[in-house]
Amino acid sequence: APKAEAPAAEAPAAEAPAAEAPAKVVIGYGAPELSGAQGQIMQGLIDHAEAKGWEVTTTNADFDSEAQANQIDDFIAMGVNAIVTVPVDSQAICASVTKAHEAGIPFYTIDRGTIGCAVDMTIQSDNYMAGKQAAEALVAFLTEKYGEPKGVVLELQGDLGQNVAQLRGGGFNDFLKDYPNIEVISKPTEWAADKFSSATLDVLGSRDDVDGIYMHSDSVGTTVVLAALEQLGKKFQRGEAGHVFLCGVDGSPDALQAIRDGWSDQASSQPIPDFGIIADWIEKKLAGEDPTVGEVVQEGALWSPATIVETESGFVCNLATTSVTPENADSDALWGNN
Amino acid sequence: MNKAQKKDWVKLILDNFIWIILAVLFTYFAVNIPNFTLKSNLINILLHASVLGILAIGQTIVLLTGNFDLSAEGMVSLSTIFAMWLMLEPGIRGEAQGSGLMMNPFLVIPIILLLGTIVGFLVGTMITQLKMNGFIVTLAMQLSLRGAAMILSNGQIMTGSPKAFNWLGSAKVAGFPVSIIVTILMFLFVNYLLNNSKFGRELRAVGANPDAAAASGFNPKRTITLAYTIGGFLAAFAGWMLLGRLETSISTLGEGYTLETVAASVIGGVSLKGGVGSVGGAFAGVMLLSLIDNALNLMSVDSFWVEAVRGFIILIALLIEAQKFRYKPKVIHEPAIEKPAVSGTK
Amino acid sequence: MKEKTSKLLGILFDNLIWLLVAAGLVIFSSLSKSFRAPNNLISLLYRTSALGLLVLGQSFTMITGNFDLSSESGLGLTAMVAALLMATVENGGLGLELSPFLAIPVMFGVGALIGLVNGFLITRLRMNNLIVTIAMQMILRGLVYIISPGATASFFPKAFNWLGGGSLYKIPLERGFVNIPVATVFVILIFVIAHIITRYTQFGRNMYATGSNVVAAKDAGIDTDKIIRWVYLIDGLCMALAGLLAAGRIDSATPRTGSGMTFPVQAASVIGGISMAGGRGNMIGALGGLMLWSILDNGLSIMKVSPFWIETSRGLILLFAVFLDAIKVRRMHNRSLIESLLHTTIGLKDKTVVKD
Amino acid sequence: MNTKQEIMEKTPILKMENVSKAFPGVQALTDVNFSVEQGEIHGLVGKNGAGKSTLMAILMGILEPNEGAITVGDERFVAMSPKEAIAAGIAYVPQHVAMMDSLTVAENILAGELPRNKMGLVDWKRVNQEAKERLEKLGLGLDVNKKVEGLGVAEQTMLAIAKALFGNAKLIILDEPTASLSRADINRLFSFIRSLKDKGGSFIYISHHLEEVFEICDRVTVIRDGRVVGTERVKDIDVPKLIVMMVGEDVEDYTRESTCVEEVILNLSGLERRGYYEDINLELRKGEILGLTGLQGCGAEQLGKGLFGLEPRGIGTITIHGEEFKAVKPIESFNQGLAYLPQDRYRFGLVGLRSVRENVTYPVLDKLVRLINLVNRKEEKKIVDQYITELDIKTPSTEQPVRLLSGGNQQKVVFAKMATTKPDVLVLHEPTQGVDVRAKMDIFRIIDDMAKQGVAVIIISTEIRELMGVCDRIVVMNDGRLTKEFRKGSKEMTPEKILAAIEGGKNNE
Ligand SMILES: Nc1ncnc2c1ncn2[C@@H]1O[C@H](COP(=O)(O)OP(=O)(O)OP(=O)(O)O)[C@@H](O)[C@H]1O
Ligand SMILES: Nc1ncnc2c1ncn2[C@@H]1O[C@H](COP(=O)(O)OP(=O)(O)OP(=O)(O)O)[C@@H](O)[C@H]1O
Ligand SMILES: [Mg+2]
Ligand SMILES: [Mg+2]
Repeated sequence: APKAEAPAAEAPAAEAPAAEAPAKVVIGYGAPELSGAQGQIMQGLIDHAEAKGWEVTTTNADFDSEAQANQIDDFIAMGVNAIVTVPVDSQAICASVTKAHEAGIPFYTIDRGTIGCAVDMTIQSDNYMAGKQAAEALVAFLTEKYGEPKGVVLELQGDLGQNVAQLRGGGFNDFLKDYPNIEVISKPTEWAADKFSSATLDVLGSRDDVDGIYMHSDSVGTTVVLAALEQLGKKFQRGEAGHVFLCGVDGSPDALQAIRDGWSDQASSQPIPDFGIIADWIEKKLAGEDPTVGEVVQEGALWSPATIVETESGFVCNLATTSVTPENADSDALWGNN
Repeated sequence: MNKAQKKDWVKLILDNFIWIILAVLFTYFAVNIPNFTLKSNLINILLHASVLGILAIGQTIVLLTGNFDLSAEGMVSLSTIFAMWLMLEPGIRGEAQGSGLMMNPFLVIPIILLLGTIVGFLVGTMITQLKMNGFIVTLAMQLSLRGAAMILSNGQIMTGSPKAFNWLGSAKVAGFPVSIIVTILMFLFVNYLLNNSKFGRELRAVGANPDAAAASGFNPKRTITLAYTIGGFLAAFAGWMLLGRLETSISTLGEGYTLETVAASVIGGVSLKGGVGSVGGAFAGVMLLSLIDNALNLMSVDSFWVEAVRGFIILIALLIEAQKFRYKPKVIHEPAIEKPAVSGTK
Repeated sequence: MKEKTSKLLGILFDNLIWLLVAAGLVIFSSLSKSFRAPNNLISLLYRTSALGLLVLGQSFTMITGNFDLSSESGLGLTAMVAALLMATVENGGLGLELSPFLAIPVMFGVGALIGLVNGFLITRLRMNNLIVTIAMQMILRGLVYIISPGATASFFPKAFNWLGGGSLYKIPLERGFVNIPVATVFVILIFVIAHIITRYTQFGRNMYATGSNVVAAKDAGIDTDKIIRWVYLIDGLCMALAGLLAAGRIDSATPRTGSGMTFPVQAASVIGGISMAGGRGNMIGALGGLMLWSILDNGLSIMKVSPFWIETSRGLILLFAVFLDAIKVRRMHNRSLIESLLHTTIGLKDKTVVKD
Repeated sequence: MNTKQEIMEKTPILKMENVSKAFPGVQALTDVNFSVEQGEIHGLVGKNGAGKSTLMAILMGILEPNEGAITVGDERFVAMSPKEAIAAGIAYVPQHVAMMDSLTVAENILAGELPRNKMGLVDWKRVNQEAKERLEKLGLGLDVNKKVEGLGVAEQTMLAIAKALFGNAKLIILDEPTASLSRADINRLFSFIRSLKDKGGSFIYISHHLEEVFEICDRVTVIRDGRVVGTERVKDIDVPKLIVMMVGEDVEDYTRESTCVEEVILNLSGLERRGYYEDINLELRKGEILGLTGLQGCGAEQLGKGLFGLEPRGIGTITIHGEEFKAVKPIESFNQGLAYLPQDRYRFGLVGLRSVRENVTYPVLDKLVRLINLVNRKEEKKIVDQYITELDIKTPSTEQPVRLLSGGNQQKVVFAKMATTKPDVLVLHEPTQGVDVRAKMDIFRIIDDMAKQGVAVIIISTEIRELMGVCDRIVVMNDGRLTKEFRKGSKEMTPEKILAAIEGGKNNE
C-alpha cells in the first residue's frame, strides 16, 4: 500500500478552501455520555479542532440513541460544516448519517464504527483487541501462579446494551475459550461505580478462589475495586500471596498509578486523546480530498502506526492500543500519564 | 375482648408481613446458594443495605407527609463530587480537577452535610411556602444537583478520597463495618423517635390529612419543610458513606436510587398517600432489595437475565405482601377525601 | 374594565402551559436563527413523538389516580420484538424478515398484554400500582436484553418507518425544503382524539370520576376497577405505538431504546396540568407539557449550551415553570391575581384582608 | 299504574333475613330481620354504633354479611354487589357522602349516567341543564359549573340527595341526611320525599332526630347493639317509648342553670369579611354559653372558621381577656386560648387513618411531651380512656383507626379532642351532629362542666331546641349580620320566635 505522510503536513493546502468559506468552520460533536474516557475523547477533539481555529459545539446523548438522533438533527439545522459523534449505537446512528449526507454534511465517528451505513471516516481503537490483551496478561499470570493456565476470574461488564462492552467482553472471553480450566464469572454493572463495588464484594466475599478481576473500564473500576478488596482484606501487592490480578481496558491515570504501585497488573490503554487527529482528515474533506488507504506514521505517537482501510461502512482508521504492564507503565506517551 | 385480642394478633402479623416474606426468602437463599450464609456475605448484604437504608429513612420521612423526594439521589451525587472537589489536589488526575483547596476532611464533612441540609430546606420551602408541585420541584432539583456535580467534575471520575474521610464508609470495628453499625443505630433511633415523639405524630397526621392536622394545632408547612430538610441531610450523609466505600465519585453516582428507596419504603408498608408506615418497615424493604441483589450476584445467573429476575422476585414479594388486603375490613365511614394543595400537588 | 382584564388574565392562567410554550418559542426563536428555522420548529413534536405517546398513556393512568413507570420498558420491548421479527440475521434480527403488516400487529399484541398484566395485578390482586410498574419496568427491560440478546436490530422495511421517520409532505424552498413529518401530524391527531375521549365520552368521564374519588365513583355505579383495567390496556397500546414511532425514527431498536424516559414522561404530564392525585387535568394541557419539554430539549441543545450545563439549565427552567404553575394554584383559592403573585413570590400578604 | 300499585301494596319490596356481620373486635350485627314495604317510609334508629350504617352498607353490597340473605322485589341474594344493588333499583345516600371534588356540581349529580347526544358523545349543555333542574326542584340555587371542592357539608349532602332522589330507584336509603341540614332544607327535602312516596317510592330513613322520624315515617325499626329490638307503626308509639327502646332508659332534654359571671372574656367588634359577614359586635362572658344560629350560608360558618384561622377572617378587632387576638392560623389560635370544633369532621376534624388515641390528644401533645419531645404514653392513655368512658365511645380499642368507628362515635372523638384543650374560648360548630340522644346529654354535660370552670363557649348550630336547653343567650345571624338576640328566661325565647327570626332575613328580601 502507498505510504501517506502524516496528514498534518497537508495543513497549508487546507487553508485555501477554508479561506473561500468566510464563515468559521463549525464542528458538531455528539458525545454518547460524558463520564470517564468519553470526556477525554471530547476534549481531545476540541483541542485538535481549536488548534485549527475551528469551533466545536458539543452535545451529550446520555446513552440514548434517540436523543443522539435529535441532537444530530439540531446540528443539521444549525448547518455545521461536519458532524463527529461517538455513536450510542452503531446501527441506530445510520438514520442520522443518511440525513446528514442528504444535507451535504460530512459525518465522522470516533471510538465505534457504524454498522449498515457508510460514514466519511471512523477513527477507533480496537476494543476487541483491548479485551484480548487483558486476557493474554491474565493467562500469563495464571500460568505462572499454577504452572498451568487455570483459575477463576471475575469479569465486571459494562452496559451490555452497548457494543463497546460487547467487544471488550468478546475479545476477553474468546481468547479464554482456548483455556477451559479458566472459569469466568461475569457480572453486569452498567458502568456504575457502586455496582462495580457490590459485585466485587459479593463474589469475592462468598468465595476465596478468585484469582483475578477484569474490568471493562478501569477508569471507573480501579479505585472502587481496590477499595472493595481492602474491605474484604484481600488487597495484596504484586508478588504477595493472595494478590488478586487486576486488568482492564482504558488505561486511566488511576489504573497506571495502581500498576506502578503494584496493586494492579495490566491495562489496555487506548489512544484516547489522539482520536482528535480525525480533525486532520476533516480538514482534508473540507478541502475536497478523500483519505488514502494505507499506513499512517507519526514519529513518537503511541497511536502510530495507524492503518486506514476502506470498508462498507466507509474509511476506518485503526489506532494501535497498548497493553500497559509494570514495564511500560511510566511511558509519557500514555494518555493516562499526562 | 378475647376475640379482639385474637384479632390483634392477626393485625400484628399483617402489619409485619414483610418480615415474614424476608425470612422466607432468606431461608430459601440460604438453602439453595452455597456460601450464602458466610459471615462475610451476610456482612455484604448489610453493607449494600446501608447507603440505600440511610436514603430510605429520608424518603420514608418525606413519604409519611404525603410527598415524594426525587432530589435525594442528586444530592448523593453532588455531595460526593463537591467533597472531592474540596479535598483533591488540582488536576493531576486527568481532567478531574480538584479545587486545590486540599481541605481537611474534618472540615469537608460538616460542609457537605450542611449543603444537604440547606438544599433540603430550600426544596421544602419551595413546596410549602411557594406551593410549587412537589414532584416536579424535587425532579428539577435532582437535575440541577446532578448538573452542578457534572460542572464541578467536568463529568470526570474523581478518585482517591483521603483515609480520614473514608472512615464512615470503609472502617471496621471488630471486623464489623462502621457503616452498618451506624445505619442500624440510625434506623433504631429514628424508628423509636417516629413512634414515640410528637414529631412522629405530626408527620403522620400531616401526611394523612393536612387540613385536620392544621386544625389540630400542627403546622403542616413547618412539618413538611422539616421532613425535606432531614431528607436532604440524610442524602448528604449517605453520600459521605458511599464515597467512603468507593473512594470514587462521578456525577452519575446514585442514579436510580430514588426508585429503589421509594420501592423499598412502599414494600415496607409505607403509604404513598402519606400518614401510614414506619421506618422499620422501610428497613425491611431495603433488606429485601439488598438480599435479592446479593443473591443474584452469588447465583450464576446469565448477565442478560439479572434485571428481569430481579424485577420478578420483587413482584412476587409484593404480590404476597399485597394479599393481606383480603383480611382487612372495608371502610364504610370515610369519604376518601382528596388532599388540598398544601403540598402543592393539586 | 378592571375585572375584564382580570378575567382575561384568568383565562390566560387556566391555559398557563400554552403561555409558557409560547414564551419558550418566542425566547428561543429570538435567540437562535437555527431554532426558528421552519424545519426545526416543525420537528419539535417529531423529535418527541414517542415521548408523546407515553405521556398520553401516563396521563390516562394518572387521571384515574394511578402511575405507570413501566412504559419506557414497554416501549423498548415492543420495539425490539418488532425489530427482531423484521430485521435480517446480519442486522441482528431473527431472520424471519416478517412483513411490517404482520410485525406491527404483534407489537400491539405485546403492548396490550403488558397493559392487561398491569391492570390485572393492580385491580384484581390489589398490588400497589407504583411498585408493580417499577417491577414491570425491570422485567420488561430485562426481557429486551434476553431476547435481543444485548444486540441492536435494525434496518426495517420502509413501510414500518413511515409513521416514525417518514415525511408526509415536503414544501420546496429556494434552498432545501420544509419537511412535514408524519409523526408530528400523528401525535397532534392522537392527542385530539384522546381529548375527545376524555372530555366527551362516558368512559372518559368515568376515568375522571375514578381518579377524583373512588368511593363516590363506586356509589355512582361506576365499575372503577374495570375502568382502571381499560386505562392500563390503552396505556399498553400507547407503549406499542411509541415503540413503533421510536424504532421507525432511528430505523432500529437498541436494547436501551426508551430507557430513562420515565421522568420526562412524568414531568411533561405534570407540567401539562395532569394531577398525580388523579381526576384533574386535560389532554390538551398534556400536549402543552410535551411541547414545553421538547422546546427546552431542542432549544438548549441548539443554543450551544455546554452539555455540562444542560442538565442544570433544564432543572432551573423546570423550577420556573412549576413556580408559575404555583401561582395558578393560588388562584384556585379564589384570590386576586396580584395577591396570588405577592403571596407566591414572598409569601407576604395581609392575612386578615381577603378580596373575594 | 294505579292498579299495579294495589297489587304491590303490602308486599315487602325489601326483606333482609338473619343478617349478621362481625368486624375485627366488633360484632356489628347479629341475626337481623328487617323488611320494607312498597310505598312506605321506614325509619331506622338506634344508638351510635348500633349497626344501622353497617346494615345499609350490606344492603348496598359494599360489605358482605357473614350470614343472612337479602330479597329485593322477587330477587334473592346471599350477598349482592354494588352493581346488583343499583340494578335492583336501590339508591343510597350514605352517612358520609363522598364527592368528586375535582369535578363540577353538575357532573357529580349525573356521574355514571351523563346525557349524550346521538353521536354518543357527552352533551354538556344538557348535563348542566338537568343538574340545574334537579337542584331547583330541591330548592338549591348552586352554580352547577362550580367544582365541588369548597362546598360545605350541607351542600354536598344535598347534592348526594339530588343524585339519589332523581334516579328511577324503587327504594331510596337516606342515612342521617339531615345531620348537617338546616330546618329549611329539611322541610324542602321532606315535601319532596312525600311526593315521591305518593308515586310509590319506598324509603329507609335513618336519623337521630326522633321528631323527624315521627314527622315523616310510617314504621320505625329500632336496633340496639346489632340486634333488632322491634318494629312499630309510628302511630302506635311516642318519643319517650322509642328512646326507651333505643337506650333502655328514658332521657329528657338537657337543661342547665346559667353559670356565667360579669367578667367579659371575648370581645368582637366591627368584624367584617366581604361577602360573608359584616358589622359583627359581640361580647362573651366568663362561663357563658352562647348559641349562634341562622340559615345555611348566613355567614356563621365563615365566622367560626375565621375566628380560628381556617379561613381568612377579614377586618375588625378581637380581644380575649382584653388583649388583642391576632392569630391567623389554628396553631396561633390555640396558643392564644381559642379552640374550635369544625363542622366538617372529615376535612378538619379527624385524621381518619390514625388511632382514636392519637386523634384525641393531638391538640394537647405539647402538655404530654417529656424530654426531647417524647410523648408520655401513660398520661395520654389516662386522658383517652377517661373520654372513652365519659362519652361511651364505642371502639374495640384505643388503637382503632378512627375511620373504622361509626359516624356518631367519630363525632364523639372530635368532641373529646376539643374538650381536652382547656381554652378560654371554645367555638363548637354542630357539636352533636350524628350523635344519639343519649350521647348528646353527655356532650352537653361536658360543655356545662367546662363553662362552670369559666370557659366561654359559642355553639354554632341549627338545632334550636338543643340550643335553648343549654345556652344562656341565642344570637340569630342573617345574611352576615347579627339580627336578633334571645336571653335565657325571657318569655321571648320560644322556638317559634327564634325560627321566625331566622327565616326573617329571607322574608324581608
Ligand atoms: N370497617 C369497620 N371495621 C371495624 N369495625 C367497624 C367497621 N365499620 C363499622 N364498625 C363498627 O361496627 C359498629 C356499627 O357501626 P355502624 O356505623 O353501623 O353504627 P351506626 O348505627 O351507623 O352508628 P351511627 O349512628 O353513629 O352512624 C360500630 O361499633 C363500628 O365501630
Ligand atoms: N379565599 C379563600 N376562601 C376559603 N379558604 C381560603 C381562602 N384563602 C385561603 N383559604 C384557606 O385559609 C387557610 C390559610 O390561607 P393560606 O393559603 O394563607 O394558608 P397558607 O398559605 O398555608 O399560610 P402561609 O401564610 O404559611 O403560607 C388555608 O387553609 C387556605 O386553604
Ligand atoms: Mg401562605
Ligand atoms: Mg351510621
